[in-house]
Amino acid sequence: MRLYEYEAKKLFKRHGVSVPDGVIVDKTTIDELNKAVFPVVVKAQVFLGGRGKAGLVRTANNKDEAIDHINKIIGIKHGPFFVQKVLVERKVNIKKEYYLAATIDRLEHKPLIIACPEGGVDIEEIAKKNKKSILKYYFNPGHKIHEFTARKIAADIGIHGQAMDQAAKMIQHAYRIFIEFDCKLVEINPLALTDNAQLLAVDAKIDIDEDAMFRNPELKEMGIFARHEIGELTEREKKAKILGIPYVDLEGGDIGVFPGGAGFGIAAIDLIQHYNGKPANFMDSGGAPTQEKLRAMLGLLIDNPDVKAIFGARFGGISRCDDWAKAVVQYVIDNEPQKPMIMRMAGNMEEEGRKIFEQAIKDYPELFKDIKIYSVNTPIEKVIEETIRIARSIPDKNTQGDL
Amino acid sequence: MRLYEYEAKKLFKRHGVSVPDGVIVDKTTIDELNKAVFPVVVKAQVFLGGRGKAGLVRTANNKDEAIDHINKIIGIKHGPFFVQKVLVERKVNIKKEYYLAATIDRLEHKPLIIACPEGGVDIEEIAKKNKKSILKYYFNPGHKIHEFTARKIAADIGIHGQAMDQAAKMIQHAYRIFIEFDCKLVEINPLALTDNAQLLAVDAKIDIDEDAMFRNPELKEMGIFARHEIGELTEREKKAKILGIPYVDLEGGDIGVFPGGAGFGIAAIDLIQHYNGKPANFMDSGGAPTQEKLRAMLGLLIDNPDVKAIFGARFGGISRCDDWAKAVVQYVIDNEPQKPMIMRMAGNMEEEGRKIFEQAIKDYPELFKDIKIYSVNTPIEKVIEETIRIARSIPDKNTQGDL
Amino acid sequence: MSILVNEKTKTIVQGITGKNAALHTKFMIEYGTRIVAGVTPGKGGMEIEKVMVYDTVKECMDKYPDIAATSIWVPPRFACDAILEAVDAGIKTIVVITERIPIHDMLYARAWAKEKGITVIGGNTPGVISPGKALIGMLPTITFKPGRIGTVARSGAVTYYLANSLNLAGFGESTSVGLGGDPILGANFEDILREFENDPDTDAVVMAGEIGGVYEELAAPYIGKMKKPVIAYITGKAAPQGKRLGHAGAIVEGNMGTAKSKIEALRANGAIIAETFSEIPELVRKALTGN
Amino acid sequence: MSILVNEKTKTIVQGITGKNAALHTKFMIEYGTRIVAGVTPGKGGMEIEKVMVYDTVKECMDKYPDIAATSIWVPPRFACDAILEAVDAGIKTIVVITERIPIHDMLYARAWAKEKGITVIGGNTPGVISPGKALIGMLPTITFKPGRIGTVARSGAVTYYLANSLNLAGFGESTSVGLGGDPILGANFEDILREFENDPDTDAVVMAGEIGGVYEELAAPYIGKMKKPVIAYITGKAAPQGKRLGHAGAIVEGNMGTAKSKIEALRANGAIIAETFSEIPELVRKALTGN
Repeated sequence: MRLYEYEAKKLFKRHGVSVPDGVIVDKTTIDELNKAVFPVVVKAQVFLGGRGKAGLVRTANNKDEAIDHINKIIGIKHGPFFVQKVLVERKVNIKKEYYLAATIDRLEHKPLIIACPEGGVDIEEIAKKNKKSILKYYFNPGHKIHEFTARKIAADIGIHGQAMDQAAKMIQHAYRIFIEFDCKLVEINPLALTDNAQLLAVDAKIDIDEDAMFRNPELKEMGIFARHEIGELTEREKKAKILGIPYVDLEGGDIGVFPGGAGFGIAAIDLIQHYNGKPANFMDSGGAPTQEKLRAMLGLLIDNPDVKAIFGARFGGISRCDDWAKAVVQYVIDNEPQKPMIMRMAGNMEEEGRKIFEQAIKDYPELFKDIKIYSVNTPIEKVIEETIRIARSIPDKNTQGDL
Repeated sequence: MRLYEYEAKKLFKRHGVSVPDGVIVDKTTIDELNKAVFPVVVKAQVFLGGRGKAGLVRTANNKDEAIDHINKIIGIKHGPFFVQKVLVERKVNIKKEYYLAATIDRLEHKPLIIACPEGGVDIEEIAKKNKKSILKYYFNPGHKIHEFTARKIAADIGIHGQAMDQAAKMIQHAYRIFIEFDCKLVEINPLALTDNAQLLAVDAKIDIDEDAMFRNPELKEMGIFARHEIGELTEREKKAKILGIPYVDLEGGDIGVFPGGAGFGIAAIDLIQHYNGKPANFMDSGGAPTQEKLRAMLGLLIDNPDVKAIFGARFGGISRCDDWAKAVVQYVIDNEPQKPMIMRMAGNMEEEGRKIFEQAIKDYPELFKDIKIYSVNTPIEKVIEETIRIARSIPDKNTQGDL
Repeated sequence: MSILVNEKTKTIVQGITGKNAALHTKFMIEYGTRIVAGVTPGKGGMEIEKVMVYDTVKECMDKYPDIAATSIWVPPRFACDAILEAVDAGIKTIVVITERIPIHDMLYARAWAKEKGITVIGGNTPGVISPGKALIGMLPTITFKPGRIGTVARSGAVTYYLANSLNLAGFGESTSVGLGGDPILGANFEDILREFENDPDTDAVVMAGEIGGVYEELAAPYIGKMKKPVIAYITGKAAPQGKRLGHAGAIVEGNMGTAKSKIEALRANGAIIAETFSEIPELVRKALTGN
Repeated sequence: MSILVNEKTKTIVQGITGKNAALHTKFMIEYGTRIVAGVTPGKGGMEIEKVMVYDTVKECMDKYPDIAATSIWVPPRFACDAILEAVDAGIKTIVVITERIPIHDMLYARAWAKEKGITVIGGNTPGVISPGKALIGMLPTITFKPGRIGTVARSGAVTYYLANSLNLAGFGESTSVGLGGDPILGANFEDILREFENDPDTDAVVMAGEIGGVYEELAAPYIGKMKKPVIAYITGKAAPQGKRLGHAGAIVEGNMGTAKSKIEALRANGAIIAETFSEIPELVRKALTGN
């Protein structure tokens, strides 16, 4: 979970990493500016880079200028994000910029610190041009960072003299934050040496492992809760988020995808495209979805006017076919959906699930006339091809499913 | 540095190790008893064991009984200690007792946990009788204790069911206290399972590494400061303690020992005894004593009426002979001591030190007439034998020192 | 033979008193898995599906010193400790069903296991099955048939579809391994490919990877050295791309992680790339028969 | 030859800008020790006694890759880190002058060094001297004379008296080692005895121990295996006894730690026990000549 710059800096400040003095302002809290020391930099709080070029980082010499900037910046759309808050920070005079980050190397399965004598610029470009200037320091999981390691890093990127102790402490604190708050990334770029010999984290990026937030109650105290913020959400995505369902709308699709876990969800989209169909969404049921969740998932697809047909698949593992069948049947009885549903069911409790469908078809033949249920004996690709045909309104009358 | 039982329990309580409810009472704070829940156990706070047999642990059913006990217990001398405070604890009904400790194995150079299914009794006896019942769990320095290790220990000493989770947490917390407060020992004996299935540390012993107290400010917050408490101090030992000088009076001695570091201090006592002399004290100058400290050390010996002669030795290493000579000379000039001082000086800056003494003897021949300074060329044993002779008032007139 | 688990493997279930664990313990026993004990701290003495529950793994080992595998079903916050406990006890194969284990926990447990030469499968794995012999985990057993094709996949459902597809064409599996869906895994593709390469009862391997992570790319050089054919199926070609925060990830992992980069790395090292589940059996047949 | 340090050993001084360190750097250089660099974080670029100061040990190693020894003079709270830094840089011999290092710090640093096969002398050691060749530490050089007797002692002053006593009788030292006075030490008696046993220029070893700790007892079995004679001088026979708190210490260390237990263990393994400094040379002479 990504933090906003101002959230990351708040965490930094609480845990020993110095940042420029600043206040966070939105349309309702302009008065916070009274605490600012001018000149300031007004920075839009969005996850996307390129803020400078987009005019979302501006200098102000006094309160009036700052208000002017804020009024212009708030509400602007930057990539998929609307700017809602700005960080108003005391302007610092930078003498030298460095790059510092802690992250996880999934090749080595180790945390590492990345440091570079150059910062504030496009570090990926530097990495390509001069690989040697990008320094990496690996750590064993569970081991702390030693003071001497922090000093070594400081010396390696060219921080000496009075600033060395500051730098070493900052590196240690940043790595501790990375570990103690279960981060996937802590990035300071630039780490700036000011003209009065102070080291400050002028920009801050933190990405936290959501799965570990339970042990970091301090985040909640700071008002940082689990959330999704990959991009701007569509109305349907927002609804899915509230329901706790990972869901992404895919543009121009007409086949609603109602899969089991995330892995098959990804495969299903590929397969639909492979057969020249148009998937309308990505969705993940999670490990063992409740019947309520399954019905909510179906509802998202049925309610989508672009969806012409629904492709469903359940391979019963930890979540059982009979539970899945019950959920689907109940949804159909309750909501009388007017869309064709083409589904395949296999695995744990397949037999029991099949019986539930058979009973429902017997009891409500009208409601289930456009619903086809395939068994483990039909390859999934055949079911997908059938769904695509139906979505194109050319149903093959000979294909009636396996029930 | 040893903690009193009540101090150790306070630390336990703050860091997740359950102890019986209790209040600490001395003659001036009898009102604390109003907070006690009766029946209680009144326990004298002294470092020596055998409190039970000495009548220093008593049960009271009400406040009056408790006051009665307290009045009897406070002021009693137990071994070298006078009882000054009592811990008044709610009496618990014990179903089963265990032994638990964390300490350092200096053979293995590792911290370890020691646990035993029997506790509350003489654990050293158990260790002798049934070595197998004493269980040891070693840890790598710097590594934390894992939950499963704590559970394993609990299971190994026979704690199962509901109490297991409690026990595992207590073991983890106790080990964390051991590590985080730089302890040499954390001992819970007995660790008691009460009849209402609670696990409590009924007695508590903690020994802290004084050299690490700088990083445990919480101890200061709790009112626990660095101190000496090996036994009852003599007046002279108290004075030395205030002066910051490790000093122990040795009974019946007549030779004041004014050595360099602790290692030679120990050797000097052995040597004096070896030649049938009687050392009056042990003393340690520490690494590089100031001139003030050296003069204070000499003062302690001169002021001791039992001391007939002073044996001094300085082997200049990090502390230089000339500094030592200056301190001795200044002391003699300022205090005109009336006791013979027999000293040997060798090592760093010996030549410079010798000149200082030569000048002083020239300037103050009367003051220095009973002071003999030997050089590196005279074996230390000869100097000791000479001191013993002088202390016995049979000075060998032929021995005039090397100056 | 088979890899990791067979009909003789003595195994335990950590977290056996949980609802799912208890249910799948039943399924595993029915399938023939030799479950000799279960563990739930504080619940020692209970029985689940006639399996004795102990408080600690050590107590199980004291009773059955030849326990060679375990599966872990505890909630995510206890998973790291459960893995460490199994590693400490010296159990050779640890199958971690638990999903969404904190990343740093998994790095720590993984390093411990690696140091002691212990194989950890998962987290978030549906398990490991050697069809007709034994199952550790919650794979739907009816999907798998005994045979001579090894399969290894990251996603649970994809594992089922792979087997389903092979079986419909008359093939069966020596062992099917779910690597697991968590971002940090114990065993990766290379580890399992090595096992299959050395298993006399495996003729070919089907691996299924997906967008994200680097495990497919990491395995590619080893595939180049293998004697047995590897058919690879990589999903996520059409998936929406997440954006990285910051630059550190790019510095460490470069361009790895896309379906394209994976397919290219695998193909360059001799893996046969499949586009659908259905075509996999035919690719296997061709690889084995040479036409 | 000699052990640990000789006239060719390139060495550095950690904490060189401290008052004592600077003074003894001067003495060491005067004695012939090859001090090539010093370290004080944040003071890189300074010069102390014409020795260049660097911010980190790594920078020294970059400049002089064959640095083989260091001495540590930093305040106690920084000592652990300074040792770790030297270990990390791969310096083979680390002489820790700093005294009163927290026990847990020393356990940690010691474990690290041990793992990397690095020798740590101290903390609270006066140092190591190979007379006429080189000195690392603050031993008073005039006390030592070149010769063929190795000495090793826990106390600094006792080290001086040993040498003084040997020298007055015409002997000299191959190397004299102060183990250090802190409760947890890097090298112990056995480690140093092994070095002397393997040193062709050492004929006999004098070791001086004292009450407390277990290092003398731990060395006893090795003395039983040595070819060279060992003369042992143990002090503390008349020292006041401290009392232990609790029982854990007794469980771990049993009856070790008294002068008596040490003398008995050493004598039982063939060490020759001395009662005074003065008799040591005669015991050495007898041991070497056999009469």
